[in-house]
Amino acid sequence: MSACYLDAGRTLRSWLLSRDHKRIAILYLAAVTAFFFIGGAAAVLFRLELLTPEADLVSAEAYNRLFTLHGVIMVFFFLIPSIPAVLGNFLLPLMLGCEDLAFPRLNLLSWYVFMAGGALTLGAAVAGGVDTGWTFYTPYSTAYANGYVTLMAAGIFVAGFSSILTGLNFVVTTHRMRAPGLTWGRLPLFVWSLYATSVIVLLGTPVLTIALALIGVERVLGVPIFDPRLGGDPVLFQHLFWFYSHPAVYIMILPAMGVVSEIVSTFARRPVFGYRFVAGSSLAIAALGFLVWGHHMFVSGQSEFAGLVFSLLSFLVAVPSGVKVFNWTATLWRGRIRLDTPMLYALGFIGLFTVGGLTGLFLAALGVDVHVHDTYFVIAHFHYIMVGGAVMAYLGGIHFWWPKISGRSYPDGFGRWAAVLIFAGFNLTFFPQFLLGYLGMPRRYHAYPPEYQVLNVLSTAGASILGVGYLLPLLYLPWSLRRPRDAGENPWGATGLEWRTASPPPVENFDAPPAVIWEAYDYDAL
Amino acid sequence: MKALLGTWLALLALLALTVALAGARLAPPAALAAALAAAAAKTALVLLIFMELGRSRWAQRLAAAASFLMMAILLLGALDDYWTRPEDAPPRAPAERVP
Amino acid sequence: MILLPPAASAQARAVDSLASAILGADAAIAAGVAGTIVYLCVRYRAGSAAPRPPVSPPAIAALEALWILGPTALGLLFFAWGARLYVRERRPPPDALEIRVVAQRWMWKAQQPSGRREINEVHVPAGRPVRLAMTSQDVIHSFFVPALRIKQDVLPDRDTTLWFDVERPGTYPVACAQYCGTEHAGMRASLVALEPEAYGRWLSETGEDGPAPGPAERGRRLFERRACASCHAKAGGKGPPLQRVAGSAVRLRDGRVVLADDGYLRESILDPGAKLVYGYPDVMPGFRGRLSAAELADILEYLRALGRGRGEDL
Amino acid sequence: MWVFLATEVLFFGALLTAFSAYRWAHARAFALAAGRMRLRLGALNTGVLLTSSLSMAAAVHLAREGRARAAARALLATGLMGGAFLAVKGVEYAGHVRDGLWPGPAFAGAGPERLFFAFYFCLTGLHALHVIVGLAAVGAAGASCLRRADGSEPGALVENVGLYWHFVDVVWIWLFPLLYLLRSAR
Ligand code: HEA
Ligand code: HEA
Ligand code: HEC
Ligand code: CUA
Ligand SMILES: [Cu+2]
Repeated sequence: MSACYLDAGRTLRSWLLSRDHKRIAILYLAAVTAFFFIGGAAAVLFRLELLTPEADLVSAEAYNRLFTLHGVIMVFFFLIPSIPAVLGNFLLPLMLGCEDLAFPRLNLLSWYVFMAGGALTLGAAVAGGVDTGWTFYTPYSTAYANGYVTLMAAGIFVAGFSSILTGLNFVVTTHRMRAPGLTWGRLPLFVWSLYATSVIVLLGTPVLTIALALIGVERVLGVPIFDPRLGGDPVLFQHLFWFYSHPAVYIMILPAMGVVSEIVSTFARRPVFGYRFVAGSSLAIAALGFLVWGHHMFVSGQSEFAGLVFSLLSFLVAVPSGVKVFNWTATLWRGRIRLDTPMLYALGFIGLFTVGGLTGLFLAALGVDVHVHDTYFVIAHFHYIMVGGAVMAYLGGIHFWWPKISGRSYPDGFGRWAAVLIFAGFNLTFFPQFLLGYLGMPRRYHAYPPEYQVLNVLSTAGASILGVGYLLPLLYLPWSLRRPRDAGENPWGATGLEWRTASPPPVENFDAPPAVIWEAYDYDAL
Repeated sequence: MKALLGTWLALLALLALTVALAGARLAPPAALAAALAAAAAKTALVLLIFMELGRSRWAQRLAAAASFLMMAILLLGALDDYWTRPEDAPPRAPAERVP
Repeated sequence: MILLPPAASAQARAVDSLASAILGADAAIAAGVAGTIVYLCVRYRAGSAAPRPPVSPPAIAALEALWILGPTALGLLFFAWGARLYVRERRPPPDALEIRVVAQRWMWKAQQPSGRREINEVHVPAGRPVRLAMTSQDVIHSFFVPALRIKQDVLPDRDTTLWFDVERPGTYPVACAQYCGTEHAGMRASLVALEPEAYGRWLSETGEDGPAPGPAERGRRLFERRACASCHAKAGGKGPPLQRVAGSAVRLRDGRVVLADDGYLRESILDPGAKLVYGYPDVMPGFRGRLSAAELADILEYLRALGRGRGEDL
Repeated sequence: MWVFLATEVLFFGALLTAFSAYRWAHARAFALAAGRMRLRLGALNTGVLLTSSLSMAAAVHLAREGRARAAARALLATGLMGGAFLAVKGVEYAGHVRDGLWPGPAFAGAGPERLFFAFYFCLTGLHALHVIVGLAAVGAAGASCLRRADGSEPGALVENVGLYWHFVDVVWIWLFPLLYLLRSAR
């Protein structure tokens, strides 16, 4: 048995120059966690500001810079890389039964590119900040915003290349490096979802990159692109931005869905119900997801016809998500269910994602969106999906694979309490925002009419509970590293290839190249 | 090799044709259609013969097809907005403004 | 605490009905999913004695078909319903009264067909369709009337329209819903719906011989003509932005913090060097002797129309 | 490589979409602006690039047949034509700047025309950047051919560089008619 990847060198250098996908995953884990707490700290600050209707804690400018930083960091530097770059990086080769990704050096390069993008973005924030919102709408961003818009756009631009490189790596790896016998029909669902995600990344990210570059061109060179005074059209920018940023929401949710499929199956000890439908729905979401971007623009001045088409398609994209929800539920049927920490997160995901997704239907319905667009209703919708859904699944995944990653088990009691605390705090934070939105409180408001105060206080209270909930894993997971490495190869009795090697895995992942002769999630073959 | 040369000649012929057509001052829709058709033909030649897409693996064809499909979606999705905006909606010149 | 904003038009009630229908369907689905999960978790917990026969393939196919087709049908229903509302709120009746609205950071300006202008207020007759023809002078804003459940982005160098038919007289808040910079949250106005006679009276308040601009409007013109705007028009100009300056607490260069009451504002205009705002150079020309008392009063009125800050933190 | 090119298609796709939207909204001004382009230089450059694709395709074939030295020569020809393309482009750029067509504040023309030239420079600039990268890649491929002149496998490098170069050619095949040819303003 060869050395475990954690012991293959203990110097900083051996980490920073490693080409081992497992070590690179740990590098991402560190970076992404830091970004999450930076984004979270910004949220804490502006939630405190919103305790009272007046502008008292921070100035209007500071508030605007805070939510921009929050949105940009959380989306581009936390949630998009979180599951793919951390769990995906660690697990994809293990699940496929190969030694590493197709291009290990490219993988390391992605991390450096990502960090460079992060440095530029944080640099822009420290230098004075940006107040455009994460959507960078023109002409505000090109002609009116002062601040370091170009620098922050450059940071996202650079990070975009990192996503593209990772996506490329994943697609090629999935095509070329599957273990003998591991046909497409036997792939774990997490791999399917990573594959679908990577396709979206490859085809969508360039458009965002160009849109941001055009803002840079207009700001720096004074060359008009969207300038309405010369006949340019700000709505065009919105088309380009959302062509990427709507599919980007599926970049954030698909890997989460993959994680949940793995967890639910393992803890129900049953193959995922309707495997082919769940795998196919990932592809359907990826494809349909590219056809609905205009639902962010119903009142932007796009044509009535475009509005109708995008609304119709938005309802259709909801169907494959429903397929997933129902199939997960059906997976529990006739299973042998255990409620360990990862399972609690996964069930939390299903509930909160369903609520978030179903409120997406209000937004997809034209008449209603005209009322709730750009209000807190939208904020609540996407936090339900992204925080209640994707972050829950990410934490669930971390807990699920933690024994594999570290070789240790963590205190399960703490894990369960944290999961429950997060679930409760989450709902208290964001449920009131649905009501606020329908009442008509617009988003991006540092001060608001007093009648909205009660609901805002509830929301801030919830956020502080949520913050504590998030701090818990940050404490007990590292603490578990002091325990002995006694997790064993397969503590949960799961079926994936990653569970058929030591925990933590050796540098080459497997002592002998595995071959697969069983179907996916075949618990009887175990 | 012969096939390559033939392709090249065909490409140059198409080029000459479009340039000539541009000189012919066709009505804009016709000119647009002609220019785009010629470009599409050239693209097909380069893709199929120079880039050997005609003989390559399904995964490669899939990648090429996906990218073109996606570009078509982007174009159609964005342009249908412009095609169906009411007459007065295209960005207008900065004319009279109330205060 | 209220849970629904008042609904002041037929359209608003129609939107509420659609929203309630979706809410009903959503609640049923969510409760169904959650309830099923809880039930299954209990019944099939590890170690329970419930029987677990295998599921037959036809049953799987039937279930999949059910939950693909069901949501599709429901989705199409909601789409069609929403589309009807949308098409209606985008087609103003031809006889609608047209009011022009101009958005500028961070205020709403309106002009009645008769020529009468107002700032941060829009008077309309109740019970009659009104069409707003809107444009912006700088960035994108959005005219949002929660009580009517409608909004529309307002774009620079382009006209967009919004129409409505307010049923009951009353004053309804208007918010800017599209983020437009520092004072986005302060860009609010009132939609004042009057009985038709009251509206007619309001229109004629300004006398027969054409609309005379009010003091704030005169002040605005002076602000433009006397080049105040060249320094104070936007954030990042030579002088401090003046939105909400009236009544705010101003930090001075010498560290003092003073209340920007009328006296302070008057002094800042006539003798700017006396109290210098923190962070700005002493470049503003003094206007003593260059503005009549009436003109000064109009400018002050305009500054107050730009919004009031709160001097409480003094 | 194809996956990478798929990404590249969308880089240009985004710009082309924006261009097309404006082309539609300002049909007349854009046609007039296209009339200010130098058709001859553009056509010349198209021919040069198409021909360079020929020599590139030849290089791939030769390398496959193990004739590394001949392949290197074909690559050299490709590189030279790429260089010629850039030179002509440079002349064109200089001409535009002289005519006051740089879309900065001093632009000599109407607003929408300025938009046209903004896109002209973005599109051709991004394309030229690709040509430059392509030249470096062609150089690398040529060097590797020479190193393997003993007849061993030329490897995937030449093939991939070939694909990249053809892709750059295809982009130009679309830029040329869109930017130069659609000039009738009726
Ligand atoms: C991970 C992120 C994520 C995901 C997955 C989604 C998923 C969906 N979103 Fe969301 N959305 C965002 C993140 C996300 N969204 C963000 C960040 C914004 C705001 C951006 C900004 O402006 O800053 C936004 C904004 C947004 C808008 C624009 C609102 C506005 O600004 O006015 C709309 C409008 O249609 C919308 C719709 C939807 C729909 C229909 C889905 C669907 O995919 C949801 C599908 C899921 C379900 C429906 C639940 C499960 C299904 C069932 C249980 C079956 C029953 C189903 C039926 C009856 C159909 N979203
Ligand atoms: C993945 C994405 C993601 C995540 C995880 C979050 C997480 C959170 N978001 Fe997020 N949010 C967005 C994406 C996300 N958000 C986006 C895209 C926008 C739109 C931006 C825009 O309009 O441009 C937005 C906007 C947004 C708003 C609207 C702002 C406005 O329009 O004015 C609000 C308001 O409540 C909010 C709240 C929160 C809260 C309370 C959390 C919580 O879940 C955060 C919990 C985390 C913590 C609490 C951190 C714990 C840390 C500590 C406890 C340390 C504390 C340290 C100090 C205080 C120094 N967010
Ligand atoms: C040359 C530029 C310039 C012009 C023109 C100008 N100002 Fe100013 N203004 C300034 C500067 C700089 C300051 C800040 C320093 C100070 O307090 O004098 C200022 C400050 C003020 C203040 C105090 C602001 C605060 O935040 O407390 C008011 C009020 C004001 N100006 C009104 C006006 C009016 C009204 C006019 C036109 C009649 C005008 N200004 C014209 C540059 C200018
Ligand atoms: Cu105007 Cu926000
Ligand atoms: Cu969306």
